[in-house]
Amino acid sequence: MHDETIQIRWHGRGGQGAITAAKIFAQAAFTHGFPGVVMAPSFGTERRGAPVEVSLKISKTKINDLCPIESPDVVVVLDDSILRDADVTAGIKPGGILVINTPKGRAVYRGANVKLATADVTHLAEQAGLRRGIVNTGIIGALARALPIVPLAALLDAIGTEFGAQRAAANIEAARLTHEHTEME
Amino acid sequence: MFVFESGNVAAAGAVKLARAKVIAAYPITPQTPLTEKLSEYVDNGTMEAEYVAVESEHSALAVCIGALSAGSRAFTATSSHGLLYMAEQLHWTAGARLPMVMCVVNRAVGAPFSIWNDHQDSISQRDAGWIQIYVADHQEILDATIKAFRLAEELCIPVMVCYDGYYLSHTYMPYEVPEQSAVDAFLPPYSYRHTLGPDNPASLNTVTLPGGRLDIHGEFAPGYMELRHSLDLEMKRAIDIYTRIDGEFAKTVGRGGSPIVQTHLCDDAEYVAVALGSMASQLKDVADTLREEGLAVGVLAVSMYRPFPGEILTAALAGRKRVIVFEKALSFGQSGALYSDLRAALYSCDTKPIMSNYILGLGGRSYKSSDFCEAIRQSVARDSACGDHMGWIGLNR
Amino acid sequence: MEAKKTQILDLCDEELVHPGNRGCAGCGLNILYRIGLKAIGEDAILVVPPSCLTVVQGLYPITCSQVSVLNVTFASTAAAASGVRAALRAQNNDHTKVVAWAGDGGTADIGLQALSGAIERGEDILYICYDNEAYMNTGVQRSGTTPRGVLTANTSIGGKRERGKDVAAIVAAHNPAYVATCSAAYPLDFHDKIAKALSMKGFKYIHAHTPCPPGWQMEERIAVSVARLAVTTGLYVLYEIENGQMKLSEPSAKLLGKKKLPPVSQYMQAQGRFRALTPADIDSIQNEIDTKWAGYRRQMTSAAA
Amino acid sequence: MATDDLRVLTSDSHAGPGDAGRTGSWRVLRPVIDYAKCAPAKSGKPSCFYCWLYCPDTVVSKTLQPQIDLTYCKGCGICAEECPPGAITMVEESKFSDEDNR
Repeated sequence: MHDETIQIRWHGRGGQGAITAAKIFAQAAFTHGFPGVVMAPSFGTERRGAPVEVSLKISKTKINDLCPIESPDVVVVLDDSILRDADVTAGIKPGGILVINTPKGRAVYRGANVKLATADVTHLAEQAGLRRGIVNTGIIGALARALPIVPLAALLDAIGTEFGAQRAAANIEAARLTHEHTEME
Repeated sequence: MFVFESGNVAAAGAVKLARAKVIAAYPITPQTPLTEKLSEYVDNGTMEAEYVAVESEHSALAVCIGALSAGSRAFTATSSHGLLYMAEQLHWTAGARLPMVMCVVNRAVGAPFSIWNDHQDSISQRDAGWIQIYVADHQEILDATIKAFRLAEELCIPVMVCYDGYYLSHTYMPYEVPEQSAVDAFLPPYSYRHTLGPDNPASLNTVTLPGGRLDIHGEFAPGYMELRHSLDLEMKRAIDIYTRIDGEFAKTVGRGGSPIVQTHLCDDAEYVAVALGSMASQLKDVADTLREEGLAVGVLAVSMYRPFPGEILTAALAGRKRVIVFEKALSFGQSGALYSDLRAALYSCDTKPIMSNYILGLGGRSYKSSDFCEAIRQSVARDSACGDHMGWIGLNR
Repeated sequence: MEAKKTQILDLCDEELVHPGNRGCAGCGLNILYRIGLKAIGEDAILVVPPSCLTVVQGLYPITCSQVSVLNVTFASTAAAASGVRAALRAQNNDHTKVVAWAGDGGTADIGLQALSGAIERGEDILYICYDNEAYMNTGVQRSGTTPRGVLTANTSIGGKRERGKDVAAIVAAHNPAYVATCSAAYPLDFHDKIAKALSMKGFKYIHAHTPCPPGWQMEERIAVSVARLAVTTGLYVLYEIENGQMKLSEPSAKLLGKKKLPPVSQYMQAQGRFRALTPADIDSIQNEIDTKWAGYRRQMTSAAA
Repeated sequence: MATDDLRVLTSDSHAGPGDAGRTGSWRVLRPVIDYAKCAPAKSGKPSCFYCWLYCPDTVVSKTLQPQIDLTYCKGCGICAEECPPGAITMVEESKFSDEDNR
């Protein structure tokens, strides 16, 4: 039933990998106790650099409602510059979680009734050996910290599967590092 | 094996499993990821097929017409304007009795341009002589597309598998992919009675007289009208044949059940919501919610829209208090097409339900479950003396 | 090495077109179809859009054609032929020939998009356009290849105002394997060009000038001789293009040696459809022909030098 | 034929003569060959056969004395026009008696 569905809305920029990140999280959720998993990018065209949204719904039962998320439980922001362009917390449920990639810590967002989780994913991912600006795997670590519904190991496995032999290690490390360094409110 | 992929990839997977040999396609949103995926399968050798990158949808179906007539299983997919650009080819395919399977990724039709979902494209081609199947999720996309090849080839009638643009095409969800061996056991290699070639010299689709005519052996051959009559008769058999095919699919692949219409909480329902495609799936949640409020609501998904399963629908809906039809397409100046068809089917029953028709989602206009709840409550609350009615959901006025 | 030219006596005796079909008396297409099928043979699938050939083939359930024919919609000829080829390829059949056979309207106008696409893809098909210079099957309306000044049912007063399209040049601009022009007055040349085209892989195109007694407003019996005049006056040039090189075919190459070509007015005066042309119009057409041939002579001289 | 037997039928035409009927009836002028002038007939060797080559209607035989199948000949006269020795004349059909038409 839809009431028990966890709704996660992702905000990123075209080309940043929000879809891949959501997909990896969704796949791990599916294999770890959530038969109902539905993920969709915002309906319409995607343009490189322009803000994009991804809806991810996770449930213990089959999901029938495929409409885009309007009241998210969790909002994931891949890049704090999006805060200027989009009202990322629009419709967020009271007490909902806001996960942001930012070097500014909690100072990045001032709003009531939202639990904030921040990490400097950009920096941590670089530290893990990824090219600057690759944040989609790192942010998974932050989300896993803020919303511990899927074991971290499962997520790291899913990242490995997604990227294959050559690029897996740095991406897994980015998620692990971020998971460790995410600051929770 | 379960995979987590988009609806377009589910469709591509079905075509691969069905071992289509000729694929012709022209890009149009939101169909593109489907045919891109097929071109990838062909290029990387995981699928043994010819991929013809044509210069228009009209040509896409022309290539398939050529391929099917020359003895190879063919596939294309399109959306919206692409489907309408194919319009004459659609009729041609059906008239030629070619066992074509095509996915229609439903999208609104311009002008003005809209790349978003509604059902106007395929609904406007409901009279082209194709079987139309509307599916509600990725598993149904995959299963129906495989079954469609069997159906098309048994009946020599083309089949459109229609699924919602974005809601299904670009949405990811888990679905189970059958083993190739199971699909092979279910779907025999392609054969077509009229396959052209030096061994069977014939001229297909020649000008046909209004009346019949003697053939070269002095036997009476039918005219155009008999050929049309035959198409109509054969198409009506699709309901029974698809039900049988679904049973065989269940045996070999392990899934199936109700391929023509699907019901949810219908047994004791006083009010039944009817829809095509992914809306029907969403209505299950709506019915669950309204049941909690004490309203005896059920849902009926029309999976096979052409041929129209009038008898099955009449049996399912006669005697209900209300039937509420939700549609993403219009026959302008009339009502939703499904509504008119359903209303005509129910004309013959003694206890006719009162009917409501709600139009929503045109050009991708957003809707949510609460909109359906509200519409059903509104319909139920209407004085039955007022009779049938039509309304719009989400219209800004 | 030039292939040996087929003579009448060498032609296959077997007829692949039955008599008693619906072609008009004196139909130039019928000559081409009869001789063309001798070159194509029975191991072939023809693809035909609406045209006089649809009618010539016959009405269900009888056809004059003893080869397989797939009749398709007007705009889809080259695409449908591509589909037939794709199926044959999928079946590992590399012997059956795929031949699209369409009229000028079906090629130059409504079918041009599909034709262009098929050439660009390098489809292994032979496309034959029989050009009788108007929509004859629907009652003689102007087509893209109708020459300037021609009277048709929808250019019935002053004749067509615009020039005809040079479809062979449009096709040649795509760089296909083979392009040739032919005339119903030279069926053996047509036969040999088909045979040559079918020996090649890739896209081949043959454009055949085809007399139509009712459409050209002339007596049936002179159909071939009038078509021949189009060639002998230098108006319609027979050539082949391979690897980007154009080569005049024998009937036209013969004209290179002539100081002065026979007047084109002979050709025009034999037909009613040119009635609207003034002597000045004919002079200007004559000038164009003379300039064109002066060019050919220069090319040949410089090539020889 | 009952329509139930028409299942899976579309128009598949098969080859045979006379799709348009006995098209000889369209003829106003009849080709008559003077074998005294006709090259193969005269020489007794296969030659010429322009009439056979140019016939749009497959009604001329490629025989030493070319025969014209009057059942289907539409009488266009191209054979007469193209015959190099001028051996073929087009004669008005009304000149022939019913006897000749057998």
